[in-house]
Amino acid sequence: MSDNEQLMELYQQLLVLRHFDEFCYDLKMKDLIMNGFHPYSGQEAVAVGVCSLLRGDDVVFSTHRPQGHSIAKGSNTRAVFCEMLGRRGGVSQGIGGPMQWIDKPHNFFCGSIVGSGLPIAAGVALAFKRQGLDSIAVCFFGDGASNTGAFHEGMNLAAIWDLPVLYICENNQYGEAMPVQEFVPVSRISQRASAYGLNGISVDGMDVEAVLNATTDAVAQLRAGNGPVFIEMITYRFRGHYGGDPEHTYRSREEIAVWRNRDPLLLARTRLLARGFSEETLDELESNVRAEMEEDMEWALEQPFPTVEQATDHVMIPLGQD
Amino acid sequence: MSDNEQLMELYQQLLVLRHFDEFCYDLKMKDLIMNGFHPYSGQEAVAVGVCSLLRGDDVVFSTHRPQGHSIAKGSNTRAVFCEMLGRRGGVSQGIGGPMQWIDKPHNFFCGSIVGSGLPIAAGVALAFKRQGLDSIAVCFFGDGASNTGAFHEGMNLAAIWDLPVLYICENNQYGEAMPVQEFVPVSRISQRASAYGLNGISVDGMDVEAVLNATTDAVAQLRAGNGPVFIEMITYRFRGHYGGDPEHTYRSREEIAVWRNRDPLLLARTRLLARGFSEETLDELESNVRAEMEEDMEWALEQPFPTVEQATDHVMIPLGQD
Amino acid sequence: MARMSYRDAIRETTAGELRRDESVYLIGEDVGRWGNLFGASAGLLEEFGPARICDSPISEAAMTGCAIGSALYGMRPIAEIMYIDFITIAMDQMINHGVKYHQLSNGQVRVPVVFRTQGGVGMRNSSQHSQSLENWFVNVPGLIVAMPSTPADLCGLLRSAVRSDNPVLLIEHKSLYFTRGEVPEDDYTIPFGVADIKRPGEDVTIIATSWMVLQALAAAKTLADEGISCEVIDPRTLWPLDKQALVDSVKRTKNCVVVTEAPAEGGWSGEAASVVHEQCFAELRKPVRRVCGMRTGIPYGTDLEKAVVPDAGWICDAVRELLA
Amino acid sequence: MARMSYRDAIRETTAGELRRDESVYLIGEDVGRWGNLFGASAGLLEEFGPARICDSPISEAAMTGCAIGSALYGMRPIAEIMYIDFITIAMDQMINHGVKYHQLSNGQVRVPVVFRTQGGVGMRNSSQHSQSLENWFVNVPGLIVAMPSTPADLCGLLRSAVRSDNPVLLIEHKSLYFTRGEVPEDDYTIPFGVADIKRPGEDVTIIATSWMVLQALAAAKTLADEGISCEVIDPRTLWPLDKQALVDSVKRTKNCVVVTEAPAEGGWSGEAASVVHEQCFAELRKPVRRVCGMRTGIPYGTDLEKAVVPDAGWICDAVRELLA
Ligand SMILES: Cc1ncc(C[n+]2csc(CCOP(=O)(O)OP(=O)(O)O)c2C)c(N)n1
Ligand SMILES: Cc1ncc(C[n+]2csc(CCOP(=O)(O)OP(=O)(O)O)c2C)c(N)n1
Ligand SMILES: [Mg+2]
Ligand SMILES: [Mg+2]
Repeated sequence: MSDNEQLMELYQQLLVLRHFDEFCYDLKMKDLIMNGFHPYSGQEAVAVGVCSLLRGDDVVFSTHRPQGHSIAKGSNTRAVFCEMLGRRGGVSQGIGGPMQWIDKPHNFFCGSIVGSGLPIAAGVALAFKRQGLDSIAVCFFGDGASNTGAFHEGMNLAAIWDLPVLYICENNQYGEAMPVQEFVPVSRISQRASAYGLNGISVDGMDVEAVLNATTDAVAQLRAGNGPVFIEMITYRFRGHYGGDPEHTYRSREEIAVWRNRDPLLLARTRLLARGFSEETLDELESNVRAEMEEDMEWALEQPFPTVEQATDHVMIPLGQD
Repeated sequence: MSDNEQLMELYQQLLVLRHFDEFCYDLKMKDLIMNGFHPYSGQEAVAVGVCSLLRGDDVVFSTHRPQGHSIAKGSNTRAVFCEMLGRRGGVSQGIGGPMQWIDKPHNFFCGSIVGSGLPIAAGVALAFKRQGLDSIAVCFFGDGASNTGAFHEGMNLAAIWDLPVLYICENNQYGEAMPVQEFVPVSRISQRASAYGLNGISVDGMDVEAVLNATTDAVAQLRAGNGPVFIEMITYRFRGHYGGDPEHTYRSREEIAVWRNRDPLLLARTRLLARGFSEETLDELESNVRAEMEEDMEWALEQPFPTVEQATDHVMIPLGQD
Repeated sequence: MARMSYRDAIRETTAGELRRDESVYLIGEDVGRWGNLFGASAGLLEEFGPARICDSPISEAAMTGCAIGSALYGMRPIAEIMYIDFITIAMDQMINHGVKYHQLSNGQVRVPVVFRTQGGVGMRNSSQHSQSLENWFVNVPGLIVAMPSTPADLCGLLRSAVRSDNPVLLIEHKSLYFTRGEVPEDDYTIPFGVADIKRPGEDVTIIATSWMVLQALAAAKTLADEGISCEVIDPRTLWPLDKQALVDSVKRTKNCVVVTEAPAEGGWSGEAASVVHEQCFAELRKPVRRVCGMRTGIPYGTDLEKAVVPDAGWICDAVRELLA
Repeated sequence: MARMSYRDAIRETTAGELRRDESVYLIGEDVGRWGNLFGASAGLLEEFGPARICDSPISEAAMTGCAIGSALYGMRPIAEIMYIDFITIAMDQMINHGVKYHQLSNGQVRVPVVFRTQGGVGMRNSSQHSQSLENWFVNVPGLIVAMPSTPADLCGLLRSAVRSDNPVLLIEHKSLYFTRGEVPEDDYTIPFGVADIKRPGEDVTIIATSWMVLQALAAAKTLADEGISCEVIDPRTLWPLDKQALVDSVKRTKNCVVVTEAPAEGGWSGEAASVVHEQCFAELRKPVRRVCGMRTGIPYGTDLEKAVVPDAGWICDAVRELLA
């Protein structure tokens, strides 16, 4: 259990992620975010809980749905807005777009090929282990990703070599329109950990404190050098797979409503209220966050687009300087 | 438990596979088999036990170590000798060689890319299921193959679609020089089945009757349409990975001796003796089999090599006839 | 004749083949519930049911292997790889297995599988979702590679692909899905290895593939106003290649430009240019000009992604220079 | 100068780099216990231990991803893909990730990874173990592609590869492992993009890569007896390509033959021929001749596998025809 101050900080981060995401959704609807935006709303407790335990030198690999992880890892919200919008000043200077950026100062990577991060994260962890560091690699991926060959190969490699990778499977119940029950033939994805001799656990991914607690142990174990950890976070994405997808083809309004009742922001807020914070304090916090996000967005909207020269720069290190 | 006659038949098949293999080993040492030969000696109980339960219309996918499976599935030993030697008259007319042939009349396929057979076998099973047939697909693969992405993706596909595939993992303790304990972080590879909601079992692969019993149930289940089955056969290859590999780099003479004590041929023979067969009967059977294999080999050695025209034929079906 | 979009042409043709032959089925990620990312199989799940419209898990290798295996035993799968960039995960199954089984069986087995995928820019999805990888497959014996540029060509080539017992890779283009064109209503097929002259002309032959055909046609239109008459040839299949059609054209025009969206080095432009050089050396006024994509990862964004691959302007410049 | 085999050149150079730089490590299937299938890393496990000579599980995708990830954080991996045919399993990691990270990070991260593999015929292992897939990688921005043909070139290029912060694919050839040659003893490197004239000559330029260089040299010897003087040029890196060297040579000889083991269609021969045509059009007497592998899966067997790819005889015939 976290103390009041800590929970308050987590709540603030949840708000940042949510409002950031909702502004992005609007930008996508206006075609200002041009494509590849995948909303994170509903899953914030995972990114916030996990990343709150990480150090700057820990490395995060994320997916096609990276904004929450990136911001929680420390990326500047203005830079992430810019990247979404394809503007200079973005984390990848606007050339990567909403699902492919690298924020080196914050040791953050993502990419749009499902499952591919697992082996690469293992490689980062190998480097840390060889160098005698206690930094760790964290790899986020989805329920759908657990059906990729890269998942299996990467997890196995990390397991046999005891590499410090924290594998976080965000089971948000769908991979695009594919319901997890139909495509993953085990009731808990964490059961897959046993194929690698690991103890997988499943955690309520809507509850930021549950995420925090489970991950605290995991991070300690990893820093102590005890091999990879696999945690399934049970969560839900509130919006469609991408901004504007045909949700009705695969899920009902009722189902969404049930999960929305367990909104991670609502859960955290209720808990803060129970611990004595006032409605006013929390409302004020939220409106401040929202205003800040709006300001960041406005700023980002004024940034220039990269030129073609900029966008085609750095394909390789020039020969002779490599 | 099988009856006397059945055990005798299985024993005969074990002898065929063993003597076939040992002749191949000699041919390899003489460079008459040119490359890619992987001895099967020691693992015969698996191929013989499993394939004895199959029908002609069942399909087998094998590996870079296919000769035992192919012969047990019905391939003509002369044709397999020819293929090993690269002669016309081989199962693939001598152009595929020791690890890549297709024996269509016997519904047998193999290939030299580790793990790749698993998805393809699932596809065959899909065809059978769609066509309402009760034929099954059988896929043999090794302990090392269980670390490939294709293993994971293929097994998952077969599981979610309840496809009639019998997955037989021949755990012969090594993948080339890699000891299974070091590369597969579970004590029983069959535990990996649980990642697909399947009940994996591990069976003594040196004991042809144990193989037979376990597989009998599996085949019945498959023909009844109850989805894939995963059996790990615990076995050992008596010879190096390929004819002439540096075995000493990864295993000891002592280890080999221990396993040789459990030679599947020896086990079957002991059991036949206990059931009243005489040494003479069994010796005579063995020398007959050996003589027959020798004759097949001699025959194969007289077959011509394919011409370049033959070897480059059938790359595609000619356009217009396709 | 009906006027329809390239996307609808895919759907109609697929539906037609599904109706015609019970052994045809479609497999791919979200081809069912979603009816493909672009709607290219919308409604098919409802008509044909899940046994014939199979939503695959995110397992490109398994899906590909599954298609191959089923093709060996009587099925005629159309396997959809959502983006050609993901084919990198399916390469072993395709290249080491699917395209080799016919030869390995000495002609005894056939692998009537169609791999459908789409490449190129147009969805502003940046470098992991916009590549032009077609030439990889041209160098692989055993595989037909088709790249239709119009709804009518799509229909005819897709029908041929489904009905062929050879494995076929049919590469669509995301910038073509919502282009429209006339499509004959009969059950026609287009044979592999037959190029099409999309616009006849006299001064220069422009060889272009897929979406680049549209750029070439736009260039030809602009250049016509300048009095330059361009012949635009679309090979339609990269392998087999209708060398004769290219050669006949260039022998007449004596000038040739090859346009590909992929970068020049190691791409298909080298193949096309070589064929022309080899067979029209005497007639050519100047060497064949290649107009190709920049050697870069595709950047995000409408303007940028289009700025790094050829457009009508690039082609016009090349033609003008060539004829100067 | 020391005389050594290509195989030993790999081992010695790898050992040298491992000694020179602590961040270098070797990862691959059976590179340790077995010391590679051909002995190209024999003894290294003993000298450097399992942390630096890592036997990988049969997981080409994971091994490749692992190499890439570790390269992002201070390591300099040499990742060995046992046969180039297996690279089909690693393509996503290489193509969609490893070669794109530098650009995606706007130059902030570097990916100093070397992928070593080997292709071609020579082990009589048939169609799933003998392919020549190099041109796939030439079409991929962000990657250097080297194909050394001699022990000395191997040493210099492998050193450059290990020391480069760009990703490098170095493709060896199974028919070269036991060829021998003189190797300078100093710590020299060979820059990428610099071709080597393996034999100077006047009448025709033969551009050949990898094992085909040896075939070209054998052809040149035969043809010399007939009074034909061949210049044999080995580009050594397919990308970057030393276009100037090829062009300078052809401008002198006015005749050109390109030799590749891969089939012509979609292969690198088209690229090389195009470069020569583009830049030597005026000087060329006849179009560039391509001498390439047959369009077939590689059959099993000593004679057959060699019969389907170019040898000195094919090259001699092509040169004679060209000069006729
Ligand atoms: C290898 C690959 N196949 C398919 C896709 C297309 N695709 C993008 S996101 C997605 C669903 C991923 O599902 P999941 O892993 O559960 O993550 P989520 O989207 O739910 O966060 C798919 C299939 C892809 N990007 N990469
Ligand atoms: C994808 C792939 N990687 C590597 C190899 C090289 N190779 C051939 S056999 C083998 C070992 C296979 O081990 P296992 O699956 O246990 O089968 P076994 O050889 O023991 O029968 C390896 C690594 C290959 N053929 N294919
Ligand atoms: Mg999901
Ligand atoms: Mg094994």
